[in-house]
Amino acid sequence: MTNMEFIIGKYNYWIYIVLMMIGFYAMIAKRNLVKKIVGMNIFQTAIILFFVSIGSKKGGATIPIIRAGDEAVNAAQYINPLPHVLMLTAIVVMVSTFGVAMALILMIYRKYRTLEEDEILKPGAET
Amino acid sequence: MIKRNEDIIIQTVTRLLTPFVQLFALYVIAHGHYSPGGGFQGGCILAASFILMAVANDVAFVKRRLPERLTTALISAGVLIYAGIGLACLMLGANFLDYGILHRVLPVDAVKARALATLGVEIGVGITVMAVMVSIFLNLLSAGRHEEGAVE
Amino acid sequence: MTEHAPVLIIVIPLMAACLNILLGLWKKELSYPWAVLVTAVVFGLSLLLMQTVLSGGTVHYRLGGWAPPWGIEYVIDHLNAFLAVIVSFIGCIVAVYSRRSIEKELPGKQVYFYSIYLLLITGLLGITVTGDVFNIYVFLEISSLAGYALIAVGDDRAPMASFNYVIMGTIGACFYLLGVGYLYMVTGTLNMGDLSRILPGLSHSRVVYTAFAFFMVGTAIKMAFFPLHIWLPAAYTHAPSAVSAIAASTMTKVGAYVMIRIMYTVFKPAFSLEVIPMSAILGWASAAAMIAGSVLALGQKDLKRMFSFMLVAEVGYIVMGVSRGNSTAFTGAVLHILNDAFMMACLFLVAGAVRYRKNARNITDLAGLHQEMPLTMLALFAAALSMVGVPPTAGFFSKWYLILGTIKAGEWIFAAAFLLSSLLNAVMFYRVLETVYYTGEPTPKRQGGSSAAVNEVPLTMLGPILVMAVGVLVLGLFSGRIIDTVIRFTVPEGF
Amino acid sequence: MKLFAFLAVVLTGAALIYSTFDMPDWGDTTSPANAHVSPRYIEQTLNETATPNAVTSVLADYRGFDTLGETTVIFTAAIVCIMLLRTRTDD
Repeated sequence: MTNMEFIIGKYNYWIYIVLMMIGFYAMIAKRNLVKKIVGMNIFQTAIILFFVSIGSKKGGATIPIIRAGDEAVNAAQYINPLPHVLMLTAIVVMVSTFGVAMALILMIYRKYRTLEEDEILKPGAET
Repeated sequence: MIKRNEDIIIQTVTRLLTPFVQLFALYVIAHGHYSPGGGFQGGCILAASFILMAVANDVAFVKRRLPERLTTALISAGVLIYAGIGLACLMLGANFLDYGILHRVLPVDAVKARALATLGVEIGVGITVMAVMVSIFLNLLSAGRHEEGAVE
Repeated sequence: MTEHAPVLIIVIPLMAACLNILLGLWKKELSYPWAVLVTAVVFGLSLLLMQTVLSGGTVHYRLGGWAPPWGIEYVIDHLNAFLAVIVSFIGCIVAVYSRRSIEKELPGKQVYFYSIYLLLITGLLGITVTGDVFNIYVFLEISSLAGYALIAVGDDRAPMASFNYVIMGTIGACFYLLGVGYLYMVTGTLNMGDLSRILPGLSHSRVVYTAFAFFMVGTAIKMAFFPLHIWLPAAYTHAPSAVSAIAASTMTKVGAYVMIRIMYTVFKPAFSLEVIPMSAILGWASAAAMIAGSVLALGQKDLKRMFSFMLVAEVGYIVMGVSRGNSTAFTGAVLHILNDAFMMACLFLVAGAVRYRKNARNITDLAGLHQEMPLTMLALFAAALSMVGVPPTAGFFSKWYLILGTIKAGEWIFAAAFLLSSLLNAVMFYRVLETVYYTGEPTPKRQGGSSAAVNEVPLTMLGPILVMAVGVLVLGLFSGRIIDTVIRFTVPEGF
Repeated sequence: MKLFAFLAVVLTGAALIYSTFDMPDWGDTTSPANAHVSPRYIEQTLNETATPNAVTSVLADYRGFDTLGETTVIFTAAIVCIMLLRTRTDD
């Protein structure tokens, strides 16, 4: 295997890792609550990219909708549906977590009138 | 502060567009067997049509067409449809969600019964997703105070 | 009906949560009896399931009728049934308890509270019965979302505590999902049985190592294992009382269950403990958890916060037992899951009762309460004895097995950590009980007769507290039988 | 805190990059993920469920219980938002 083939075979994973680490860093290092949520979304999107790239097949495979009239269906002609199904579920979970986190942020904003963690954690910040 | 939007162009275009968006949403739900689509995607598009109304007019405009009690009922109704189809299979003597057994009550064979039950399930998912998205959006938009539709 | 029990214990609370919303649109008062009824039915069904497993061995249930690697399969062996019984029992008792405290702490939101409560039970039970790694993720998220919400409706600082829990919990769940993805990539399956057949042949793949590491970190966050426990004390301190009790006693235990499943069912003990030096890593981390949890608890003034840090120590106990790699320690760990669920529920229910009656949160506010709330304080006393490990309470037996297990593994230093942690617990509870029984002036009312001063919490709260306290004592007496009939079969092969 | 976060990110990233060297290539038709369980979904979806779209048939039929869980997740999210945000509760 030449170096070029190696890179072409793996670069999708490296891209998703970089994306995921950007989100991960934002989640644990940023002090603004909305930025944390943005980081969470990037993180989850990276996971979705990873799963979907597991299911891809090179060599002319198309979306997994069986064309009418095919007698013997060859699995190599259609990409793998399972990661897509798992990710549909994961997207819904992601949306739900996002909604709940936004509701919490609204609650916090009502109470403290700020979204900076440092100001919230100051004693006596509640209004 | 979100004020009631009085822009006539936006309101008219929204009014014209909404039925087509909703029709397309129903198509996406119903045609999920043969093309990309399904309950979640269709439900999201359906919810988008209501969210478009809320953005172009105000919260009260949507609430007149989709009262809060109805939204809350639809949220649970969708899940109940899904779980109910599963329970129906169980009542007929098969395992939970084993749709094949439904051919006893539907006028089709076991394989076609699976496709029909899948459609029923997608409709349930679509109803729930639509109601959930509208409900979450309205609650976030108005910070829980639906009446005035204003953010502090 | 019996053969459908595995799925009914999930579907009944799920549908009940939806119906509860519809009922709430009509009559709000019905949601409490409805929740109690449903949790009681679920408890009955899980007992039935336990009975089936005890008499007929492992139960397999194919959802949708599809054969395992293609469809989702429920596999219920002794460990699953054991966890399901614990979760549904505590769920039922806390549901009974919640009535008055929720009326006081969350006026006007009972309908939504009980729906989310039922969904929490659904999620936790869903994790315990499934045999599919992705299905665990879905139900993990149901229970987590319900948990975030229930914690956020607590006192003033609860939303912020809950937000930190959302961030940590999502990292945990995503790491778990990433682990699932990595395993799927190299095996092509999501079924636990299928995975355990394929994985031994792949034990030198770097992908499998990484997947294992991500599973461990993800479940460690979910079960608040030291040093990833930072979200737990604030969350459980500020949550409503009933929520603290159910969350503290079941959510961490279900996390521990997932860890056991991943380590010993999906991966084999030979891989988890030998190929990767997991035994040493988890051993030292749990020793640190035990000591740090107890020391930090010693420094707290807030009652619930103190119990939360003790919970961190208790999670350390369980993981220590799980990771020793011998049957004695494992037996102790599984027994401790049961005992700790009862002890923690009892402690947090007592804290909730004190808060309900006296509006008090701190240990100093307990002064002289044995006159006013004698039975509640007796329950606290029983739970305290069990936490310290005084025979014949339940805590003694599980600690005994855990310590024997560490000695059997030749790790005296971990046995010493157990003893030190128990000693710290003893100091801590001595302080609490001294405050309760020996400080504080006699209340002035007492002159009018000793019974006038008694001001116990309402029966719906007192009953559950006493059930838990009696449970702590009775489980100790029956621990030999529990081990013989159930726990003996949960020990993984190869120990 | 920033330094700790950076270290955590670098460590996690390094572990992930380390594992990519043993991964199947992108788009490999014969990788286990594409060869073990999923071919049946593609080949049998028409015969077993009469649904040409394999994603729909896996979503709602083969792994229908996951989708029930997914619907429950989003149901939970809606109830949570109503409980946390809705100010007027006596409707």
